Amino acid sequence: MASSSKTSVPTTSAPASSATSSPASSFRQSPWVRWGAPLLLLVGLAVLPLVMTESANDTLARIGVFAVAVLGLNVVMGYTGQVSLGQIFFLGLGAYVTAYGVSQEWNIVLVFVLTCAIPAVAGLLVALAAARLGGLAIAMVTIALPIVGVPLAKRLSDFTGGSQGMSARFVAAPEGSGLYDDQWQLYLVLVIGGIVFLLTYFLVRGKYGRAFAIVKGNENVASSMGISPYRYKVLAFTIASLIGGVSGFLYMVVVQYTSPETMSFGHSIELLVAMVIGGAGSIVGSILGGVFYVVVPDITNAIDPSLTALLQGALLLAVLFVLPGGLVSLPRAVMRGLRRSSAGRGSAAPPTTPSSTPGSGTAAEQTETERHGHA
Amino acid sequence: MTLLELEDVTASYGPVQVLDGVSLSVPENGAFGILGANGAGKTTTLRAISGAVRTGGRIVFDGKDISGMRPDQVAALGIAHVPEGRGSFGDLTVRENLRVGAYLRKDRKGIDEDIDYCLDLFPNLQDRIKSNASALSGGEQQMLAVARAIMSKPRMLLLDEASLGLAPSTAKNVYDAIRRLRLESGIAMVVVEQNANLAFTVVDDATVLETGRSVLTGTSAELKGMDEIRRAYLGG
Amino acid sequence: MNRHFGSRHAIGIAAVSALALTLTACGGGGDSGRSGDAAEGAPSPGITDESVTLGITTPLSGATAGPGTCTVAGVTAYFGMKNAEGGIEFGDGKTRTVEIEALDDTYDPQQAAANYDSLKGDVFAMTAGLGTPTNRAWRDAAIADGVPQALIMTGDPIFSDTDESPMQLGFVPIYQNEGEAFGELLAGSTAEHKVAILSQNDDFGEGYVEGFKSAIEGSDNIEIVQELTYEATDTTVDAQITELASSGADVIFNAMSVTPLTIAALQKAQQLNWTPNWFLPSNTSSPGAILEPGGAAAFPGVYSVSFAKAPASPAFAQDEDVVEYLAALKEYGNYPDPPAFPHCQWSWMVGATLEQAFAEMEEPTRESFMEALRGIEGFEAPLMLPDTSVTTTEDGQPAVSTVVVQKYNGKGYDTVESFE
Amino acid sequence: MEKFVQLVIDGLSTGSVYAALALAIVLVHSATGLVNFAQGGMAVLAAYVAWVLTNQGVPLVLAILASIVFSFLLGAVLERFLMRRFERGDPDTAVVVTIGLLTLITGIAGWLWGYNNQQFPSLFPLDTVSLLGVSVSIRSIGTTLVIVVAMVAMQALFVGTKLGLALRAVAINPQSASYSGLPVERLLMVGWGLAAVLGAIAGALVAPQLTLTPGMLDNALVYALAAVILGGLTSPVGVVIAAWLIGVLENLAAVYVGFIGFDLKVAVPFILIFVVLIVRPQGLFGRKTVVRV
Repeated sequence: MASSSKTSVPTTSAPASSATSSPASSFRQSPWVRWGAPLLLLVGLAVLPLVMTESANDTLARIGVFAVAVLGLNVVMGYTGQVSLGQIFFLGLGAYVTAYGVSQEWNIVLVFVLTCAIPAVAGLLVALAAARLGGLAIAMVTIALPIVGVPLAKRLSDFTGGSQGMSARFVAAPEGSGLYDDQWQLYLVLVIGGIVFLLTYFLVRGKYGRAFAIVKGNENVASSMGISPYRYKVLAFTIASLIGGVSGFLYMVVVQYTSPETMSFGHSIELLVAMVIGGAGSIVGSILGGVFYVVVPDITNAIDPSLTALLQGALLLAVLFVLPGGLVSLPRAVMRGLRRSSAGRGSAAPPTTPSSTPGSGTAAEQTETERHGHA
Repeated sequence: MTLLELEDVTASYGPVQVLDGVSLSVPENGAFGILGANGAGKTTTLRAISGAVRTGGRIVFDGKDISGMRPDQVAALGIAHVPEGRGSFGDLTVRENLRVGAYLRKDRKGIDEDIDYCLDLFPNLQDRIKSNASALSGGEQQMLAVARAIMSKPRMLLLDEASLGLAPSTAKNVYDAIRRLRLESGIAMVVVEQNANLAFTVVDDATVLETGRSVLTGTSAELKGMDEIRRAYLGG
Repeated sequence: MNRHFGSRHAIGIAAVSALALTLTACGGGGDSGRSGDAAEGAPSPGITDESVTLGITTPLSGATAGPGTCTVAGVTAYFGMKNAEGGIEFGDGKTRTVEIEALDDTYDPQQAAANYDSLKGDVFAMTAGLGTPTNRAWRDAAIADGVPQALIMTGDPIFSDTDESPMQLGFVPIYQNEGEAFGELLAGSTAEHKVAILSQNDDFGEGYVEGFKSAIEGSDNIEIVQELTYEATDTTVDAQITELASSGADVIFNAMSVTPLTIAALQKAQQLNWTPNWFLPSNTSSPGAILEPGGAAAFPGVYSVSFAKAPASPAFAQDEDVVEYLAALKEYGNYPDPPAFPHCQWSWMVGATLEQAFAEMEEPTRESFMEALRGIEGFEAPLMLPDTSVTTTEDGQPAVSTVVVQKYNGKGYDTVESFE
Repeated sequence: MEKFVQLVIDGLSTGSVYAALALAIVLVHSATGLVNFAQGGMAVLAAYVAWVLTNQGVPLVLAILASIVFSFLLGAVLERFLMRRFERGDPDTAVVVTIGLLTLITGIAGWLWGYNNQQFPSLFPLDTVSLLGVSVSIRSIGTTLVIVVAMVAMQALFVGTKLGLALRAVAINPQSASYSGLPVERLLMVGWGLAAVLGAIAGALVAPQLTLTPGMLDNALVYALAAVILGGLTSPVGVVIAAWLIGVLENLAAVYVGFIGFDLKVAVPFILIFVVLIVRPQGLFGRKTVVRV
């Protein structure tokens, strides 16, 4: 990510100083655009479920579910730099809490609150212990969550329905709304997911976000600045778990069934892949990650269902090979490509040492980031 | 006899131009200083010599154009680079670090002798010979980095900010050893320093870089006498 | 650090491109009508006068890809053969070809539900898919949409309960049936037996054990001395076998569905010089793929339950059914090797059973199909063993509920009536 | 008592399977600073190559040797043409690339050879010998011995040879290594190649027991990773001992600790990791790394 900071810092560092802004950014600063674009997006999202086909609505709703899950992972990993291989556990936990609450016919608002609270508390407890560790060690502790979670869910069959899982159909469109179920479900996902995204957006832009970034950059520096890496790691992990719980609620809204398979280790890895493919440490990247998580299996199925693993692996490698920064870096990569091809000027002298900086463009910029031994 | 010659060297990271035509020359057994503020292009100049960044212009070492070579090829010609931040191999012991420095050599006996020489030059390392490099203090790591470079029996040493982050007395120790090394071995040097006072204890000539170009070049004595140098780099 | 939010329009672009991606991805589905707007008597989706399309969602990659691939191969081979002969005659007098649309769900319930959603508009019925959670994930939706979920490969009893699952029918015996069959055989033995149980920690293992226990209830000659489980994701069951061996049991009831673990269990017991009578479920008792490499001949008796002829068994090498089946599997099923999983045979029988239902179906509607499907009695599908048949009229039972107990004879199986 | 000893022996034998894979992961980590999730997939591919050759009538030992050569080339090629692009970037991205590689390799194996379980001939007979009153198969003993030899060889490579030292230096700080004249790119290729060789040996050792399928080592991967972390990432001896410890403790916990049982025994290695790392963050046998600002 070292490369991105160079190119985009100017636009972010001084958003307020319109005096010096370029025409493009003043266009963005204009109130019509400032408020119009999000409004347009909002209206678009509000209308979309009404005009799309059922299966498109359904796909979009599933993208929403996993975008939220990836967003949670991003909070702890993309923004705070703590490798978590256990995010799917919190999705599964949230789904089970929802399914159990619905089966007990609790008030749905209470169920939702519990779906946030229980995973958050579970995440907090894990983090209190795990955040003392760093690097790969924290990865191994979090890997244990899905690995142990699956047999645990089977053992606690009184609450979880064992390996046969639990169904919960609680989100039929309300009478008189005139909506189909798929439309209603998509609205629920858009509203709840939208709120989570908005809150996370403010979180990572604010002082907590800055603290997360410093902890990610260098824990020693953080300590010297009076930022406790431990506290912020615990906080990030807890928030990630809470968001994971919400994604579990949305999972039940959309899939309406959960079983131990839901939280299997493989899915946790897939979430990690989705996060990196979308773009680590990025809100938009989380959405793109959700898209990747949901759409790629559908695409590979459409191409040849007997070759899905091969195609998915190839696709993943191809995307990262072209865009090591994830899908979110596509516009930047395109801009760079345009700039390079249009400006064939000799400012940068012809590359005379191609071999020392393999892989051209991005690698050249990344030579600045040296790897140090794992600390 | 000129050992190293840079002619109008340019370099850039992505769209950002970092070196904008740097020229300098270092004679055999000479020591040359590069001064300048943060971001002036000092480190990049050394990286350009080592082949760690793409460059334009010409870099000639011992009569041979080395621009376009890989860092390991440059090292094999006898240029040892002590990078900024010391570049120690944290998980290797001090002795292993020194052996990595001697990677290109085949003379076992000579290597052992040179290890002894390094330990004599930096007595602090003697006690830590079996410790991991990451367990050393900043000053000791700096000494180790210089020692590692010596181990390749270079003809030229590129020294990048050897005083950075060190207590003044430690920094002085490091530079004393470097001066001694220069006197005893005659290795040519290019020394990058923000602390010009320290640099002037070692170098004969120096240049001042600003935004990627040389703005002033002269002997140590000349430069030391200039007011603006004194104000900007000598703390007076 | 806020660099990612630098440009507002980036968010917009991303959102739009995300939507575009989605829409193109879903575009293939066409205008899937919302559930429940089909008029009475009009043809259901997925059926024309010339052809009918069936959907399958099953694991085609991942840990269960082996049996999953088989569930597609068998039925595809069956209808491939029939289509080549001109198609199948339906109860409404028309002759149709049968197309299969199979999707990979990697044994992920969420993906299975998604696959169902993308198929339901195009297919006439769903069939043959493997897995309990993956079939349960869209069971409710199938009921709500009125899409048949017919002859699926799970022994979960819920799919055979007409009240709970009006649009569903399981194909293979419910796990309880298989466990019960062996329990009855053992209970009929004249000798005293100590039984050790090793079962998979899920509904598969539990169902087997439940059926077995209910059959031996009240039998004085049977004592269960120890009961252990393993996880389908385990790499070994050595420790379980070691512990069970020390229990001194002379019979092991081994409800196991993982091929390599079954082989390893057989081998480990021999290494410990523990040679009990061994019971194995129908899906892990292949003579060629499991018993031979496991060295099963060392045991006094290896028993299994079955309703399908094992193609690898020499006894059936010249059998007409088997020869036809293996040839079709190769030609139409994209499955060149003799399969190591019985699911290929079962899926072939699913094809034959569907053909029966199609022949009785008077209208090209899903309702008519479900009615026909539930009216099959005593149908001896190809590859079925004597004394077993497909009967769909019995509530609470899957299409195949009769199994015979068999004993390994060193090469293949013999049907047995009593435990010796 | 006999049961106890038998459980310990069983655990050692299972641990050896984890150790085989773990050693390859440690090798590539020591040589490139990267945890390679595709290590198991590459080992499976090597095993398939050997299996195809034996089916053509090639003697088993020759087939395995051929698969080892194949693996070395595969590892080197993957490093050169795939991983190199990611080696200086974000390490998370590089790890995800190895995950993608695992998916791709598994898919290729499934496409070429299907998902049938294939019998892989064993180097060692399945006969048992009696040891301390319990029975041990010669296959287990053979596997364990090969693992120990591989472990010793690896330790010797890293500590005693110039190549090993160079591999480690490159992993820790490639920039600095190149300033010292180390041919970084060639060394990275060699590191990947050697790790793949170790993987190929692991594959050939465990394939007879696990039976050959495209996903043969997927379940072992998590245990191997646990052993790698527990053993301390840098120490071949450490990870092998950790792998054995995991195998043995899992068995004992399942049998003798009532509430754990066989379903939750998988939690044992992770609890172990957790406790150990709290006390010794560098793992059981890893070298201590002190970070100073």
